[in-house]
Amino acid sequence: MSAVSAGGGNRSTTLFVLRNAPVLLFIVLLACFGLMSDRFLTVTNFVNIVIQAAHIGIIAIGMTFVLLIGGIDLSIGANMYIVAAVLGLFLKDLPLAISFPLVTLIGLAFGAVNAWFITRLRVAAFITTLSTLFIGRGIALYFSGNKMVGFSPEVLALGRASYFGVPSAIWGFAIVFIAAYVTLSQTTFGRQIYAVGADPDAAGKAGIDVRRIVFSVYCIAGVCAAIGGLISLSQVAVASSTFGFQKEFPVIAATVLGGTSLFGGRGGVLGTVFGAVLIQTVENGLVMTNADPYLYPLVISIIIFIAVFIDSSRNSILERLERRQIRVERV
Amino acid sequence: MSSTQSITPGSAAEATRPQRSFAVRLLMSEYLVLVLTAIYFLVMWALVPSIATADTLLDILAAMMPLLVVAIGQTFVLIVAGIDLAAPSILAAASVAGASMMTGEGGFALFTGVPIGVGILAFVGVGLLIGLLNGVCVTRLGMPPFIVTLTTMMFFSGFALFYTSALTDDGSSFGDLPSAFVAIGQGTWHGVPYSLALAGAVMLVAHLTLSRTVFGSWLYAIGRNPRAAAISGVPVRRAVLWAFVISGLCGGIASIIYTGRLETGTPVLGQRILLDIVGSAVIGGVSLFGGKGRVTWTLYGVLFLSVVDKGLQLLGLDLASVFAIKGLVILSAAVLDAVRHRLTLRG
Amino acid sequence: KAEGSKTVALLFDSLVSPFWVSGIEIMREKAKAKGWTTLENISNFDDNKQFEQVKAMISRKVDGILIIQTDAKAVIPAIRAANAANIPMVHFNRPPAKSDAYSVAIQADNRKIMQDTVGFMVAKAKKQGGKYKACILIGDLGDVNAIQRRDGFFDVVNANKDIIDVVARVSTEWNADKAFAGLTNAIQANPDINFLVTSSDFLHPQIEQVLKSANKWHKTGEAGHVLFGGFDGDEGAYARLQDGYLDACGVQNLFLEVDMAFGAFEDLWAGKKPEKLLLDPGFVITQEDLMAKRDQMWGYTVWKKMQKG
Amino acid sequence: MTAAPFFEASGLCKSFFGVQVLHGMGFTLRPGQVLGLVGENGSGKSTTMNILGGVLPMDAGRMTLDGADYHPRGPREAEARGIAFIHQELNLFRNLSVAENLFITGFPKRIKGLPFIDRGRVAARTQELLKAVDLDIAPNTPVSRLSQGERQLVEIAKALGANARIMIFDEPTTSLTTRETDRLFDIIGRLQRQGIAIIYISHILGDVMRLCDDIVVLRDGHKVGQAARADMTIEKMITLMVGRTIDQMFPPREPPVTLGAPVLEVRGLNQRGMVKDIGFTLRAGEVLGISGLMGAGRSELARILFGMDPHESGDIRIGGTQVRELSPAACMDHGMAFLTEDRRAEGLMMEASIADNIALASLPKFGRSWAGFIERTRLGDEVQRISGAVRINARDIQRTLVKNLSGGNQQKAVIGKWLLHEPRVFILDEPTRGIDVGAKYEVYKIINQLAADGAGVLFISSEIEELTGMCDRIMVMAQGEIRAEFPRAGFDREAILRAAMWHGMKETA
Ligand SMILES: Nc1ncnc2c1ncn2[C@@H]1O[C@H](COP(=O)(O)OP(=O)(O)OP(=O)(O)O)[C@@H](O)[C@H]1O
Ligand SMILES: Nc1ncnc2c1ncn2[C@@H]1O[C@H](COP(=O)(O)OP(=O)(O)OP(=O)(O)O)[C@@H](O)[C@H]1O
Ligand SMILES: [Mg+2]
Ligand SMILES: [Mg+2]
Repeated sequence: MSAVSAGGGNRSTTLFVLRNAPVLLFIVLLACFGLMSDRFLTVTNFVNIVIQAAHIGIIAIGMTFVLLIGGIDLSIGANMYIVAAVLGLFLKDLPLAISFPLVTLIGLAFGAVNAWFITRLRVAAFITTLSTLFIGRGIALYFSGNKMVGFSPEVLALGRASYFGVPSAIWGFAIVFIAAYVTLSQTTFGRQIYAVGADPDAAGKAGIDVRRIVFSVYCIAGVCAAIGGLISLSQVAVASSTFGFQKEFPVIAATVLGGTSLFGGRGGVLGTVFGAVLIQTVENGLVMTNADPYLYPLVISIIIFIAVFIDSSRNSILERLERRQIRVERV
Repeated sequence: MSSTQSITPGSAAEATRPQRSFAVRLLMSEYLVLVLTAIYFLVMWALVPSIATADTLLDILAAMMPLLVVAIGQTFVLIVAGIDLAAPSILAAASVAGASMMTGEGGFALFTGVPIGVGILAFVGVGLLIGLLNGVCVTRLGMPPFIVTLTTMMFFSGFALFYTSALTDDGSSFGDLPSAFVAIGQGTWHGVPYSLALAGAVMLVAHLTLSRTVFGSWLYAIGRNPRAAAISGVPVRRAVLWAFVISGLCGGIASIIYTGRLETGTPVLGQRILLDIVGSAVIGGVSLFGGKGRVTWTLYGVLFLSVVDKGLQLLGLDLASVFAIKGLVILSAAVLDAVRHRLTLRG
Repeated sequence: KAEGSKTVALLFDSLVSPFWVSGIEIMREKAKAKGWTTLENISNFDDNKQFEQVKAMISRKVDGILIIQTDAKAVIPAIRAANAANIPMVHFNRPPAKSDAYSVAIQADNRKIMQDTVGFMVAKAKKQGGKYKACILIGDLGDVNAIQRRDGFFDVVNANKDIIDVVARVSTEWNADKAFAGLTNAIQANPDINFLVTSSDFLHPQIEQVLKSANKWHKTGEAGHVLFGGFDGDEGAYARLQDGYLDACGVQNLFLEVDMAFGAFEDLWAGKKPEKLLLDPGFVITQEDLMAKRDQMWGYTVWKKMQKG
Repeated sequence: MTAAPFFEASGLCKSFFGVQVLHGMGFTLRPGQVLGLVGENGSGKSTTMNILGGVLPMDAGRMTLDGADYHPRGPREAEARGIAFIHQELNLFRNLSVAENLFITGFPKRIKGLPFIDRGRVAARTQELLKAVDLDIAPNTPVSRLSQGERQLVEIAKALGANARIMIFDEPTTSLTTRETDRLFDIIGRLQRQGIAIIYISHILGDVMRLCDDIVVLRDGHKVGQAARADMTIEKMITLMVGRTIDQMFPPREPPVTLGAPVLEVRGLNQRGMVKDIGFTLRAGEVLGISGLMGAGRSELARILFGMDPHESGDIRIGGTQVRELSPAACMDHGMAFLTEDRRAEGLMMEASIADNIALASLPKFGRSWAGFIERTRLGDEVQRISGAVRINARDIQRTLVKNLSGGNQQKAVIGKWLLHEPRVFILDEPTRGIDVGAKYEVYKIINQLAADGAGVLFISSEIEELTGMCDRIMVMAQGEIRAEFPRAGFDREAILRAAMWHGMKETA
């Protein structure tokens, strides 16, 4: 029954530390790996981390939209593979300026199919996207015949390219992030997403077009899956029949690690980016320190665990500290 | 595929409406998934007659038992609006831990001659322990179930691999298990597989617990509104903890059956079946948002997925077709369910 | 049944790499040529599901089961079931663990082939002189072949510690992204890596992409060339050998393995009882003997077809 | 001033699951008219308004607005046609700020044609609207941190911002105290003068009489009466509503001759920023009222007493034993029960049946053997008895979901839940929120019965009449402190109000 004894200025520093706890954890992590490997704390390495986190991060940004309305999209991996198969098999000879928008549209269409079943026929999102996960991959496998799909040299060059000193993957990541961030925080559509996630019935009564919001959100997830797929394939240079397979797990993990709730209404894309980068940082640190591969999952899971533990204890303390009071106490 | 429990308001007014045809009533009932399974079965029968042989049917039944047991465990967690992603790692960790106790080949030979009970204890113990860990993190540390079980899944899957590589020569699995143990997964008693009896017992206990006991009602209440439940004196934290422990226990038991069937303790056991576990419960009608679910629904879901899979296996098609057909079957089932739901609402 | 109308089940655990994709295609073709029907099932690395698939095939009363299991021990109940149903079973590329059950396995001698491959690279390194920083891309830690290849690698480098220092072991889990990220990180940590071995050729595109980014993609003889060894012998490996980027490749003789497997079925149907394990000795192919040996390399055939088509 | 009607509804019918709940309802509205709508719980008031507001489609009937057909396909269209609706169940998004809630359907844009929100204008406009309802909070306060009453004011502010021609108030005062209610009536008067038509639904018939020009009475979905204020009396309304006469608002309360032993003793209870130095004793057989303004800390005190919120110091004895580790379960073990003010979030499982809800708090009592098998027939009988006692209006309590009940019937379900628990100490926070006169009378009778059977009742209410009618003693809270205490003999509405208005801290600071 003890309350947090923090008064005046002391309290505001406590609040500051608590609010930034995830960042502090991140810094501690960087310091630890930095001590163990002298090549870890370099700009190039950090750039590497972000490059590698980019495709998961972008798809997870799309997933954030979906989770915010209390939905789920398990089909992103299949979406990625369709995009890869179409690009590699049918659009190989088109210039990037045409083929990329085209496959992004395919991603959008895939999302729209999910959305149609979810909003029009009211099939549960979990099952809809579980089925399209199978169907989508089945169709793409039919095209590729299980074979490795290769891409044009321009696509591969794009994967290695930099513009103004910034690698292409980071450009993609940054643009998607900024667009998503602004959409969620600065537009009516974005705020309505939060409203729908908190209480769809109330949102309907308030006059929000709930269906339209839900529909758009799955389309956004589809587009993000396509863009993430493009970035990933431009890096790994080929798409095997397992391209994107079971990607839903790391993607949802990054999103949830970033503080977005599976039940809707809570979270945001900044956290998602943080979640994606955090996981990649740990994987990178392990390779940098030449750790035993058997230890990777053990270490990664422990660090994610600590991160979430800090986050949830912080939230409960913050809630207590920031509670509105009905009495003004004299100190 | 949601269906409101039998307490749909629609049924209240049932008597006042003209009697519907049998087909419509079936479509509207909670047995829809069973009906769909039967339809699928008939279609398959036309394509591959061997699906209807007694052997194949018994195969389907025996094969679905371990999945059923884990899915029942998952149902408990889903009812309290949680999720247990650690289930596959429980299968794997229990499998290698239990198997290593019972084999001289790389495992702890010191138990040679000791009853296989020790091994079984290890299976169950690992399941309980991981379940307890998940439960403690969720209820005491206030962490979200999704991420807690995701990390425990990574950790214990990784640990199972590590453990196996450290103890065995080829680093891949524990074989050469005692035949008495293997019998649990493979043996039969007057034609009835032991695994069927074991899973049947688990199902019965789980069903009674959920539908008849105070504890079961508490779980539903927590899933429906945890705050209202807590204010009504439900020991929310304790009950949620138990839900995870039960899920872990079920994982341990399922691992016994799987390991016995394969005669091998393997660290990759169940690594690909997470979506099958959660999916079968959800297809049966259990809600991911808590408060809604039944053991029988999960049974229907597991049966549905198992029959769909067996049919596809028998057809022996290429991967693309298998994926496409499986997806289409699930989707059509879901669409039918949605249509049915709307009909019930319209009254 | 008449000889002409045999039905054979092909049970693969995945089709991730060209080795498996080409494998199943060669099997389909050769089976068709013999007038056999094939049924397929892919288990996605799930031992239990594969067991179910074997049982399904037994229900369909096929004449033979060709299986690529994920785990050597977990496949034993499946062999027993096949034995009980009197259906011959042949393991392709991965042998089962020892047991009383009878089946025939065809396997490449992974450890030996890898030893030879790395041995060739070490010899080349010694000739060039200097010290080497080595990196290996390891496959899935649950896969016997991956483990045997890793062991073959370490057998040789550990014997040559004086000139080779293994600075990075990249765990790929047979996954292209993991390979890409892991290798990028490894090169970041050790920019002076100059000896690289992959446990499977299907990871070449990622390796090429990473080495290009790090400006380390050079042909043999050029300055900054990374000694590069592969395994499997797929079409990409052939192309890279021909272009001079890949120094050596441990080839599994896929055609031979398929012939051995189908031959085993025919022997079994004829009532003969072949040895439980038939080894494909495999071979190492290098830039130097490429022209001489390429006709035995399955990747070359695939490559040739691609050039035409 | 009698302008012609510009809105007309006639023959409205609506069924749910084959059961008709509205039978040919109809009325007209003139600019500047305040139309009162009264009826028992579940008589169809909210349903009528939901049809008007586009939330529900009607099965039959006709509505016209300015002579043209009006058939809204959704709330959006209703809003566009100038109809603003304050729902009975608050419709705010807890995860958004007050300002965002006010503008969620259409934020002012920074640049026309681009989707970006002009935060500055949002804040300024929010300030204005909050000021209109006299709510002193920052625009970016998250709604989750507001009390029920404050949320209700935010809803009203939201409706004010809509610039509507018809405004529907569905029980807007259930969480408001006298002061805010008066303020609301001022606002309604102003709107009326601007020519806005108002529909006002309430169970507080006095308010309806005071405010409305015309009154429509509903019973079981039928319009059973309509009259101008001058031709209407409260008695007449009640007779029309319930089909019989009720001559008293409160059942006779016989103050116990000798009070029993203390059932709840509180000494020196403190929690920084919430409550200060609370001390009182509640005895068996006593009904103790707590009055106060919004934000006085009454609900906070109750939550602390029931172990839902922490406290720093203090001594709490329930039934004579000191309870150190307060928690709802521990309090319930000692015979305490607590009816919270937020029935939707804290009281009910919306997706469960009425029976499941009523049984929830008492399940262990019906558990048999070590496994806790529920004695289903005994439980079923008891639940049935309770639902009869609180007069829940539903056909089948085993099957009807609580979310499909009318607001008042939902409240009865929560009360029923606690009655089944047979509390020795019952804390009631606004127990008669949204329930009709007849049902209120029943609840009062239940409270009297509980007290007569030796329970102690702590009765928190914002309706002073209710407290003076029901309590043996009234404490008044302000700013987290108990400011005054009145015995039954000294009940005085003005004195109670004055004590509640105390601003001690602010004045001395
Ligand atoms: N969504 C729904 N589904 C089923 N029945 C409903 C639904 N909404 C309302 N009802 C039923 O319709 C009837 C009228 O309800 P309504 O909410 O209009 O009552 P009300 O007059 O507003 O009552 P209260 O004073 O308690 O708010 C009730 O019997 C109620 O149970
Ligand atoms: N969940 C909550 N979190 C933080 N602050 C809260 C919460 N609920 C209420 N408060 C704050 O506590 C104060 C008192 O709440 P409340 O208005 O419920 O008191 P009260 O005296 O019970 O008044 P009433 O019940 O009449 O509204 C309010 O200023 C409110 O902002
Ligand atoms: Mg109402
Ligand atoms: Mg209150």
